[in-house]
Amino acid sequence: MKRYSNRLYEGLKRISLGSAALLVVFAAVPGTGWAEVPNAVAPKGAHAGDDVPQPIEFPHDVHAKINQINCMYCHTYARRSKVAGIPPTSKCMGCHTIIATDKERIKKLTEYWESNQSPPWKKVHDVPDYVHFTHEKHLDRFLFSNEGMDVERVSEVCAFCHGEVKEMTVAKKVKSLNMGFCRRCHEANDGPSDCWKCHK
Amino acid sequence: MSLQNILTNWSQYRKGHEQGGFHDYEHMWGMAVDLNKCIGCNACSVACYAENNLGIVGKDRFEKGQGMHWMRIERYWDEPNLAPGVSEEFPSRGASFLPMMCQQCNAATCEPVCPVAATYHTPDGLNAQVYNRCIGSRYCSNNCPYRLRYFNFYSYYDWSWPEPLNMQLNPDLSVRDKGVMEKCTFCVQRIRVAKDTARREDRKVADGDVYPACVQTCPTDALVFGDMLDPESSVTKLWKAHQVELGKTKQHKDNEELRGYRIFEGLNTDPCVMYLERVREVEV
Amino acid sequence: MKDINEDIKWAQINKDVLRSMENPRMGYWVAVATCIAMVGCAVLAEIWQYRYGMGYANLNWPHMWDLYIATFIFWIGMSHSGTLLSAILHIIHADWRKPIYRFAEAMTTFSLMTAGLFPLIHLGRLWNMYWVLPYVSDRGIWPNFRSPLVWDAFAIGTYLTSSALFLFIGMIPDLAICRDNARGWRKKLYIALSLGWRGDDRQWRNFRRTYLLMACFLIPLAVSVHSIVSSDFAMSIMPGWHITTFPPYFVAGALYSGCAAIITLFVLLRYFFRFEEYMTLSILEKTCKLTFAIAMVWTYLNLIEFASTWYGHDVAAKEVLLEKFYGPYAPYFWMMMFCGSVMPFALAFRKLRRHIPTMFVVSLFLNLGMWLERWMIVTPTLANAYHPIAFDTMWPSMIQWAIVFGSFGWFGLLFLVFVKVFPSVSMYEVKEMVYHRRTAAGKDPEVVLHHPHRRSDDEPEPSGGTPPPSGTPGLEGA
Amino acid sequence: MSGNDINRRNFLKVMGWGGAGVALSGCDMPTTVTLEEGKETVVSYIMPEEYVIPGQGVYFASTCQQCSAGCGVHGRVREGRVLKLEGNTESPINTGKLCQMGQSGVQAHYNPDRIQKPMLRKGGALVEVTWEEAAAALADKTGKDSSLNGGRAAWLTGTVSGHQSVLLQAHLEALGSSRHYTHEVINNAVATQVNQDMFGEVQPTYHVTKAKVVLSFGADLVGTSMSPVHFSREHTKFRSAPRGVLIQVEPKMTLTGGNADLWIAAKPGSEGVLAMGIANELLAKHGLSGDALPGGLRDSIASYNTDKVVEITGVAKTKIVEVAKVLAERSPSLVLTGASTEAHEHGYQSVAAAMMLNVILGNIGKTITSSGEFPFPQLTAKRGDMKGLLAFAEHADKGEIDVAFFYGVNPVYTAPKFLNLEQKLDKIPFKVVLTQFYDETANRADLVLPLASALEDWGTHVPGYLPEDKIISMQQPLMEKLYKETHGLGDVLLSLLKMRKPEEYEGFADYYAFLREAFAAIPSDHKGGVGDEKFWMQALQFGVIPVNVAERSIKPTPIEADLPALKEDISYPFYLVPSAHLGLWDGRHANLPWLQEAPDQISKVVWGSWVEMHPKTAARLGVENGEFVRVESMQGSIEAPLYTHRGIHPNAVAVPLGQGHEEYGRYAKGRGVNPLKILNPVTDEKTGEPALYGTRVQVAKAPFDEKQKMVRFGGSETQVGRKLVASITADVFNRTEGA
Repeated sequence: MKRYSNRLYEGLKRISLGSAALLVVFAAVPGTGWAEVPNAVAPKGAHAGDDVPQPIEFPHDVHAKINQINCMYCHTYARRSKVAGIPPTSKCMGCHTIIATDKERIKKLTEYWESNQSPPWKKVHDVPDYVHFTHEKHLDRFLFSNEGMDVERVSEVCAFCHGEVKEMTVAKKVKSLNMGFCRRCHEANDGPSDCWKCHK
Repeated sequence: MSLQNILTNWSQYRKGHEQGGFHDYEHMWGMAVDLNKCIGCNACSVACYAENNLGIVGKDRFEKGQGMHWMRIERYWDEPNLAPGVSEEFPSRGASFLPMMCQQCNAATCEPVCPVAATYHTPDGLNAQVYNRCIGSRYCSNNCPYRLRYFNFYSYYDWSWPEPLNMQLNPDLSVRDKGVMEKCTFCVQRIRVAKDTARREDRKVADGDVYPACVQTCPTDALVFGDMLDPESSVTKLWKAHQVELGKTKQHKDNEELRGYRIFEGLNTDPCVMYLERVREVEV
Repeated sequence: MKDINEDIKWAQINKDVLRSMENPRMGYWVAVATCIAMVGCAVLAEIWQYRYGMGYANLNWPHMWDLYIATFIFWIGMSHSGTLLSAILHIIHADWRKPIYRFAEAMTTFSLMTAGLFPLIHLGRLWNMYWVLPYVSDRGIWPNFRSPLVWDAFAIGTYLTSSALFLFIGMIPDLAICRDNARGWRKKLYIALSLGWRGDDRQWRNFRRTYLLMACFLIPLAVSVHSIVSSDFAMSIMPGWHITTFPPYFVAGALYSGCAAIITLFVLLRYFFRFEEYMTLSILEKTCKLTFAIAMVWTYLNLIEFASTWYGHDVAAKEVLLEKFYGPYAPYFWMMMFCGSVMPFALAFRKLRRHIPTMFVVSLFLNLGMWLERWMIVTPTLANAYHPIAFDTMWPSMIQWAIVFGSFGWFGLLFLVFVKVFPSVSMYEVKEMVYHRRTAAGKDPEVVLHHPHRRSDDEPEPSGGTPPPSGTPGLEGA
Repeated sequence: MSGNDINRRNFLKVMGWGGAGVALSGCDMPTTVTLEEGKETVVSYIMPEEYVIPGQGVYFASTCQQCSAGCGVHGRVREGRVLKLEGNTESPINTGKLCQMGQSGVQAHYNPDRIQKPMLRKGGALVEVTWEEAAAALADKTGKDSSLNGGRAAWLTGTVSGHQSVLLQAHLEALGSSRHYTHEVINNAVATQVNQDMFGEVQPTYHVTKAKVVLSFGADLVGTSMSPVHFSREHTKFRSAPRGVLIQVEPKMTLTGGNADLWIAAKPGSEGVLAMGIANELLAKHGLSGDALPGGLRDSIASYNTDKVVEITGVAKTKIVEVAKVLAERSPSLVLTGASTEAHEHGYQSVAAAMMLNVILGNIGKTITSSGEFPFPQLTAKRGDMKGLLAFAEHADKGEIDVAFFYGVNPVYTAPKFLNLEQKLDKIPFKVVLTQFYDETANRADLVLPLASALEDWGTHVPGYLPEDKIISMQQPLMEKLYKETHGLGDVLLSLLKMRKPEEYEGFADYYAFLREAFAAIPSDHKGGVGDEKFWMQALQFGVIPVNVAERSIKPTPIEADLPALKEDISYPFYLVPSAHLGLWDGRHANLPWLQEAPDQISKVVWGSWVEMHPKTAARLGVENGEFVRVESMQGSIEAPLYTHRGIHPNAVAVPLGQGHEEYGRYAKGRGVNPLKILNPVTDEKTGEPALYGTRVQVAKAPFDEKQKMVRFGGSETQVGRKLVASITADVFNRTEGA
């Protein structure tokens, strides 16, 4: 019902949208990955993250790029929960009791496995504690419920926020993941704008 | 909160008053509190502490009036409607207990006064408080006739949860630092989970899918919670049965003996919590 | 009775005023040190509060606001006097204002600078204070334009800018005089500030026009500022706050406290800077009369408020009123009524009006009364609002007192710096006044000009009813 | 000691995804924005369980151990941490609900003052030792090769039930001792004795919901009764239309009293007389039959004419008449008793008189039925009382005890001063205290064994009060142990048993193994036709095991009540009411900050002790709210701030239990006073149970003590005319909602 359309609101909306759009144009840094996910506008912006040394230098490139393993094969909770989860060691060992057991990194992993400890991974991508972010819903929107999108191409969706992890060994933060980043994407993709959707 | 939110909420508020009721809401979470059942045992209050990471302030600060009881049980000795009772030697009809949580007013007085719009109305009909937007002007609390907003006068995190008590903290909502206003949220973190689950299962949130911590633990079922837009929910039925409606400053009932009322209704805050009058047998 | 000695030489005026800016005596430094010490107390208190939380101010549930907001209104109120004297009286051609409006205007600016600190001090998260301002960010969030606190931010910001500008603009001709008599850093300062004032016709014409325009702009602004401040309360639904008459009540209170403060400072300046020639008893008397009139308006509005609460049958509001009358805060309430409504009758008596020590003491009481008024607006309502479970009596802690105390130091410090850096009596306007008085008395205005080297083509041409552009001659006079 | 690793369930290490991040929020202090990459560690699963999804809570069933009511709980577990407890909907005790004490179970678990290592007394001081050393000391003192004369070993415990109780009995048996003393301050020992004598069973089932009137002589049903949550559930049904009437007679308003339709303050100790008076009214005026009563009893009832009763009890005649009338008119009813009636010198008779009303009113078989024959008597609750402590103290004093084990009790705190327990404890050469917290008793122990919390331990429980549906309640660990060097009660008992009878118990690796075996041994007719494994899994899943009970009926044998006149004492004019506190209970929860900060339901006091007194009495003594008073008995005195309200008899002075700890952690220590300390050595004549409410005291103004001052919640005691709690009459309620 548009009977109560608010002129002031419309006007202000136009102005704010206009300025936001301008901002987006300015903020866009050419050269960052433009994933061509259907029905989606990839978020723009880049961030120069620190190199985070991990207990085991996990090669994402070998797994995701060379061996073409689906991201969700290991980060299996992403589709079911708010967190994507670090794969359990048992999952690693599923392959690595046979594959590449002579590699230094695998030996280290086996050591952890045998001593019944999990490697002390360091967190790379984090949002503040007052932010409620759920992987499940984002994957649903851009992947599972997204017409014309192939589940095999999940890494392109992941790349929205995590960058081209395929090209990295250990993950590095390449998107700012701050409120502006989130909100620009929400605006472009008709995400919710209600504060309590993301803040807790 | 964006400008859009401010303006849409404002127009919705106006709309609600012109048309009687709210049309664009996804849900309208509401409650009914049966004072006939409530025994004043305080379980709800402690459950709230457990669920919502409420800080323990300690004796001195409690004395100063800086306690953080989002859900509080008030106890009064008088019962104006039955008998004055003041001159009596004993309170022969017992005490009057009143659980007070945020009334989630539809025309919340706290919302328009916040300078940074940290408190606003959600499409769920909830009166939201965005902690990380709050700058601590405390105007909202001043303007709440129910006094249901609590301010973090200190960094409770520094001493309220000595290790390992901090391991009990609920990661589904933040631990508020000093300078932030907070209040009952109807356990929005639980509502969020219920909505996610319902969505995953491709259905609507059903009555009974979600309870705030106080409702879930209430030993006497005095608290009823649900979606007031769902005609089948128990809370809607209760409101209907007691002929209490949203968007009114005075209820007009066919049967004046029905127990439902809202506290400070006349102030036009339009609260989403209905109380049912306490009952006493006066023939003994 | 004369406002001013019309035989006073223009050169003498310059001399007297410029003298007041020189060679601070021991007493001055003691005053400065005292003020700094007071500010120091406040800073320490604020650091503590910032670091450990607002709880140390004894704020609580339900007393979320207390002295900070009360003192904020007090200072905002004080700022209205300058506008009253310089703008309103300017427009209505009450030229007795001329010797005293400068410091009143300075008072406006400085009390605003003090007042503006309080909403910030009282914030729980001071470091995010800029969120009340609308600015474009990619987070796409805006302040809540419905909130009176946001209006406050705009109103105070505008008022502070305008009144500072007004003060500055009005000072330009005098700054030129200072420039011509200064050496060292002062010279550089005045050169910069006097904006190349030469005192020629065009400059005077533009100056007058600007000044009048700003005066016209300031009057509604001042009224609106305090109306907006009053809406912090009037827009709420709390009993004792939600009152329709609050805007005029606040404006009257503001003018009242401003006038009282003018009397205080008048006496101090007159005494310490030996400005007896300019700040005459006659002017004091006029100020006192004005104050008395405003006091009566204020009293009337007070009574109206009580009556409307009493007969309005708003039970909660009535209870708050009774609580003010009889409750724990009653001594302060009655003290406010005494200071605000009974004390001003001292101003009704000519004898007392002309007795400077009495006026000094009375003005202090009036100020106290007005400060108490603000406290009695904020606190009793919070103590006895709707919900009885939250009834509570709260007394501010040392942290709050220290910050309130320190704010007086801060104001004093600003004022002390001002009187030594800028002329606290408007030289050119006093000259104008002398000129008019002489003309009116039928004396020759030329005599007081006393400038032997004046070139005839520079001579201002007084014509018709317009006052002569003055100022230029004074440059040479000192 | 065997390790009690979490069996069959591979918990994620404490902390993990989303778990570590409970740092400051809503809280971007300019200096504390902590979003740097690579600072926080995340722990991944080694072997995930299917049902565990990081970021989502999983619920496990267990049993609440905060009091002996045995409510079923669901623990919400996320990332390996238990975050919150909810009621277990499967449990007939609490049907999904919990009280505040139950909610605080997590604080007992995460309490910062838990003992993390065993402590052994060496050279006069307790020092931390390893379990090996502790076990060696135990074996040395209690093992089969030790010099211990087994018959001189004793256990002093709180209420115990289930398989822990079985193991405990086994341990005593292995020692050759029969010294199991049970001790609870909040008990109903006198009432159970009357039940036994009158109905032939200790605890019949009460059907509050079936009653139209409940006349309660001090039974704090919804507060500090045997099963607070259960009776709160019943209360709800009882109060739904058609609405039952609750009449409460007691000296000090309890939570139940606060909800009564009629609250009557009888002179403390005169409740029995009031019951007789009501009986007299019923028989004489309402024509009820007293045929079931023995003739002597009928005669003595007849001697209590209403005027006499008014004189003795101080209750207005109209009220006695009204109560009798409503009881006669609305049947069935239910008459119950609580501590304020039981714990007097002649408590037994008072209770007997009250229960006799049930016979007159024909409630037996209607609202009071037999609880049936519980098929596993060895699992039923061993109820504690004060008598047990008295016996223990006496035997210790006589030097009959060489080794004493303490579990679930804190006798040094709960023993009245007259008992002189500290000295008597010193006569026991070796005292072993099994506890989670360093309390007053641990302070005097020779060996302190740190227990795992209730949320880390295995167990089975049979609630002390069983409703119609009988159950055994399961307790299982909800998370990995916080401290490696703590052990569950069952494991400790097994270790002790292995020291005495290794041949029998060596086969059990731990208590879990014992429980599995015990479950396998349950006769199959109790297993609902499922196999052992499934039965076990069901028990874990639902948290309760339904038990079939053989039915029984009650044939009451009324007891003659011989009620002596109340003695007046001029120098000690007041009765001390050491009222139980729903929250701190008998003091065991004083170390839980949530419960300290939760206002008392009636007085609304937090974080301390207070004295309750009628305003009239206070005015007579010249003391005001908030001022300090000294409450003095023959045994000593305590000082606490005063709270006056009308919900107390003018002859009574109430001091709540729970505070006054000298040890017990940061939240409890040095806070308030313990009224148990000043009790007089008065006991119930028939049962020998100490009469907690029988102490006479005098009261005087005392100097103000800033540290112990009273802090209360709320600025007003009245609604000042606002419509906050509106009330209507039951009449209207039944009319509008009775359909």
